[in-house]
Amino acid sequence: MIKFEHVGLRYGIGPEVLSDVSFTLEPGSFHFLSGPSGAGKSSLMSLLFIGRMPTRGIVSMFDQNIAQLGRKQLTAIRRRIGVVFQDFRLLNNLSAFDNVALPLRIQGKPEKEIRANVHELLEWVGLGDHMHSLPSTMSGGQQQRIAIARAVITRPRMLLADEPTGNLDDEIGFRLMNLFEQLNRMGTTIVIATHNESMIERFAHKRLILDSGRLSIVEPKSWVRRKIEEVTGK
Amino acid sequence: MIKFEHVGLRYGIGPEVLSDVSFTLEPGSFHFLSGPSGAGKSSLMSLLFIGRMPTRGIVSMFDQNIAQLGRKQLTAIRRRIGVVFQDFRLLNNLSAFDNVALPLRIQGKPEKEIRANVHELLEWVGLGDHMHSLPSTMSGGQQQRIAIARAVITRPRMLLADEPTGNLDDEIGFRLMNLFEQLNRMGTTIVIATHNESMIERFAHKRLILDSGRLSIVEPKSWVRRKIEEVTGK
Amino acid sequence: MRRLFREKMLGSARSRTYDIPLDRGAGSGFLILLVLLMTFLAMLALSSSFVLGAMTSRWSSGLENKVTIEIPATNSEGETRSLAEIQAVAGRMKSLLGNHPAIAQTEILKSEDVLALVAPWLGEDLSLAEIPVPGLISVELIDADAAVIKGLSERISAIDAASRLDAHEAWLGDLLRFTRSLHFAAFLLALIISITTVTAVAGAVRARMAMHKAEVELLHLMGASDEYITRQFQRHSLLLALKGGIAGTLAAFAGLMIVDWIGGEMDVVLLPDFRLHVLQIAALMAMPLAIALIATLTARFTVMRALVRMP
Amino acid sequence: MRRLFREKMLGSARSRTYDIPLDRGAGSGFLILLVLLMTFLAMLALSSSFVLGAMTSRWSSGLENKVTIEIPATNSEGETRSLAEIQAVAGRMKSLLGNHPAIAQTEILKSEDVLALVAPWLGEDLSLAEIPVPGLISVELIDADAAVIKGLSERISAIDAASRLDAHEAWLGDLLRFTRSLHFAAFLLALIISITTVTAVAGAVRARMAMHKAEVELLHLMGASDEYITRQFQRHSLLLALKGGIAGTLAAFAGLMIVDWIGGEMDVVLLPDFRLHVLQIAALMAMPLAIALIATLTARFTVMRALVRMP
Ligand SMILES: Nc1ncnc2c1ncn2[C@@H]1O[C@H](COP(=O)(O)OP(=O)(O)OP(=O)(O)O)[C@@H](O)[C@H]1O
Ligand SMILES: Nc1ncnc2c1ncn2[C@@H]1O[C@H](COP(=O)(O)OP(=O)(O)OP(=O)(O)O)[C@@H](O)[C@H]1O
Ligand SMILES: [Mg+2]
Ligand SMILES: [Mg+2]
Repeated sequence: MIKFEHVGLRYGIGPEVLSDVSFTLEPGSFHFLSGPSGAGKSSLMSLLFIGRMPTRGIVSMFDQNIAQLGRKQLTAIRRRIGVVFQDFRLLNNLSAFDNVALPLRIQGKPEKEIRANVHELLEWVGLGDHMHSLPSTMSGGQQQRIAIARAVITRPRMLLADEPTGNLDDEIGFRLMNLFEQLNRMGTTIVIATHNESMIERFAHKRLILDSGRLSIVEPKSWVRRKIEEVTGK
Repeated sequence: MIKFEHVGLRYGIGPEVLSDVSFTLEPGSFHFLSGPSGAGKSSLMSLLFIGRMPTRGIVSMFDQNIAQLGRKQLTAIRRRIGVVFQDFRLLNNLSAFDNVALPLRIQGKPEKEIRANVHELLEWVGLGDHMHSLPSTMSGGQQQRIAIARAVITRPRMLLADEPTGNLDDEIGFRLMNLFEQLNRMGTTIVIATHNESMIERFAHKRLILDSGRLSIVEPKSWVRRKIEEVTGK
Repeated sequence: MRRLFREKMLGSARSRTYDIPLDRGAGSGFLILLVLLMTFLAMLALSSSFVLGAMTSRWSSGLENKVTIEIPATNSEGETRSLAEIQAVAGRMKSLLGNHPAIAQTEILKSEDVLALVAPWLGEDLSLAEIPVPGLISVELIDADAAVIKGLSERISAIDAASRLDAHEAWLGDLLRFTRSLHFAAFLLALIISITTVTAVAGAVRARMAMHKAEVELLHLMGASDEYITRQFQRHSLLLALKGGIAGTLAAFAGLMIVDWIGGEMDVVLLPDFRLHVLQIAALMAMPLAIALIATLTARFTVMRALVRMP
Repeated sequence: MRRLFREKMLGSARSRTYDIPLDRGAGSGFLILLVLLMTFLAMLALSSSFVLGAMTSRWSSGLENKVTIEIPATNSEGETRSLAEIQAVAGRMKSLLGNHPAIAQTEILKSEDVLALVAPWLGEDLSLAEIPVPGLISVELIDADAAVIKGLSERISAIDAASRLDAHEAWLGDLLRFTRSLHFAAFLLALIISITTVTAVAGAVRARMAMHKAEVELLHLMGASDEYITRQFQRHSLLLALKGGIAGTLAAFAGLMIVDWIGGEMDVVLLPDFRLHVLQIAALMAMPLAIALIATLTARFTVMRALVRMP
């Protein structure tokens, strides 16, 4: 469904941040994306949510080469993608409710449906009491949960989350991971960029590993075995 | 050195975010601050770096009741404190170098000294190649490292770090924790708010635990024992 | 109260037409203030220009197109003419010139009027018998250019060889140039202020839109269409500009009223000329609308330009 | 190049005087533009007011304080006086009035001048013999108020019972009121534009400082003193305002040159009056400095007000 072929990305005249990246994400798959800080995870994410165009190579989304699509079609594709940004990107002058409701409003959903759905989701992520607070009056973890709620409210066909649990304690972190798994079981393709090794260990999914702009794919089993070998080898 | 006596904090007319918090931080001590998201960790931090005044109770910093100090004296105290904010708070129109140099410039240090120190520190946190980049062109983890460098560049007498490794992989995370330990050994009092359990486990320090605005202090040993009991009890 | 009003105005689904309450952000107050001030200035300048225009045209119309035909008391052969003879020549001249295309109106001055005119210099106790009073015909031209004056002179000589056409004196020309340059200056000032207004408002809207670049990008990434995004910002700018524009218009009218009142108190001639044309009032009222339009279009193009850079 | 210049200007330790390069942020361009435009407008309005003032005062000084003393050709007993007699009376009158405190200057008009004055009405071929020409003395007063005129009239009657003082006609008074109200209107417009300029610049600076609230707080938390923080923002605003102000001044001078040139081309009387006083030029030059001062103070107080709210 999502296919990268020899994709490269550079910012301005800088060096290639991603080089020769090729992979395929099957519909309904679940991948972790990891790698050291500055490896290019967020950059790869920005290609996936069509925030940038690659400087070389071919990116196909939902079986269409995005370079050949018009603005209208790209907009339609973006609506099927939910994104949790690393820096949240909440609208500071909108309440938690309005932030989460925004994607639905953009898609022109009826207000009644919006109200019910947003309420339910905010309750679920533990922000029922903060429905009408502004992001600036909320804690880091609360803001992150709003960002997650906003990304999943539309039940997207693909969910991209960049470090979605960096500001959350393990309990609520796992709870949200369970939400992602649930969405995944209902057919959503999921890519989560994270440094949280315990998270990656707990949920055995395929792993995309970026290092110095190069991508390798590691199956969960083989990776666990490697860990075991690592530990026993010492 | 730092003493909180029955401290309470509320925002505007909201409920008390911190209530009846009392504790003492000895000079050269090292504490983790943990608790669920929204428990009040960042709020407690803001009292520690005198970003707010408590709504009740007494806060003493470096053996002085801050409520009785003038603006000049508060400024002098703030210069002895380094802070890593949860949301970084980098100046977007300053380069990495200038961001880190800012506290030294505010304190009127000679430019030569600034240059040498900032260069060294940025190299050490792995940003030698990004000295003159703007924060907006850097990855989440790189920004976080700038924030950390800025907090420690003045060799503060107290270091407050709010979720300082949320966007960093374990390797660089542990490296920075070692930096903090080193500072601590040289006499800096350190408080680190974090959700990262593996970090807390690895570095056995006292733990301040916030829950629903109430603080409890847990010794590292007894906490480890509790963990063991928890595991064995199941 | 305000919220209620808004909900009523926009229906309960307020968010359907206006998602991002940009107006809650900082800086919108300043934009309104700026539009207010600039509208105020532009309207004041424009109405000053109108008033000055009316004043100068009143002055010049009283002077500019008037010439005098003089029928001397002695004819071309040097013989003294009687009063009756002079009046006869005057009557003939009036009737012959009556349908000349360049002439709007002619009027034969009575001898008493002529004496009154010269009284300041010759004293008031002159009698008609004492001096040979020439015949004077006051002529109002439609457009007093040199060619017309020349043609008319010839025509007059043909009717009566001794008669002469008197265009006005140098100081009158001076006065006319003065009023004309005044009118020109007022117009120029109004023009410059209007241009400044447009530039300032457009600049402010652009600066404001630049502040919202991140929001534009976010909406774009969420799958909002370009039209959807621009509409929001456009609408926002329109509302701000209308608020400022209407307030500025009210302030300008209040200002003009005060000037009018002060003028009346100070016994200056502003008052009698302070009646604007319907057309001029329409031009004044069009000003805030034009400003609102410019604000809207600037918002649209600024946001559009930001959007087309995004894939 | 620019960086080099700055480093030279501020020394190598540029950062010691100016840490936060606020000028790299968005919106400073707009602030400069706004200051430019407003300076331009205010200077234009002010110099228009000066020019109009000069023009009107030239006009009124040429008319306002002039009266005429008429010495009729017949004396108070009704006897006709000879030319020599009239001139004798005139000479006496001039010498007796010469040191009157209200009189600036007196001048006896020659008979030929008097005839030239009445020529438009009576024709040019009058001879001195034909009419009894009265004596006329043109008097320039220092300040022509009603009391002075009355006193002067009495004094003249005492010297020669038949002589009369002639103040000017109604239309002259009209013209004077016109020029005066013009001057007043120009001054008022300049005042309003200046106030608008100040408000707009102060508003823009405040809006800009509001954008930097987070930076102010950060510096405060890092232990920067209030003076240190305000100095940065103050300096920043000062530089922006100076840039805009100087550019606006240059633009205004260029604009005035163009108007001057157009005026010359169009043969209007703007040119001869387009010489400003040294004092007026000083006032114009003070304008951008005043604007810069206001921008600086606004920045200072806005930042200070934000700071005192922080513990
Ligand atoms: N400026 C503010 N105004 C009003 N309420 C606030 C403000 N800042 C924080 N709060 C509230 O205070 C509570 C504690 O917030 P705080 O940021 O201290 O939590 P935290 O422990 O740091 O959480 P996290 O781990 O998610 O960062 C939250 O419920 C939050 O909504
Ligand atoms: N807008 C940009 N302009 C220029 N360079 C950029 C930009 N964004 C990122 N980079 C550079 O690209 C590299 C990869 O950044 P990216 O944000 O993708 O890393 P990351 O893997 O997400 O790191 P982290 O785990 O720290 O978030 C970094 O070296 C960064 O400096
Ligand atoms: Mg990243
Ligand atoms: Mg926090």
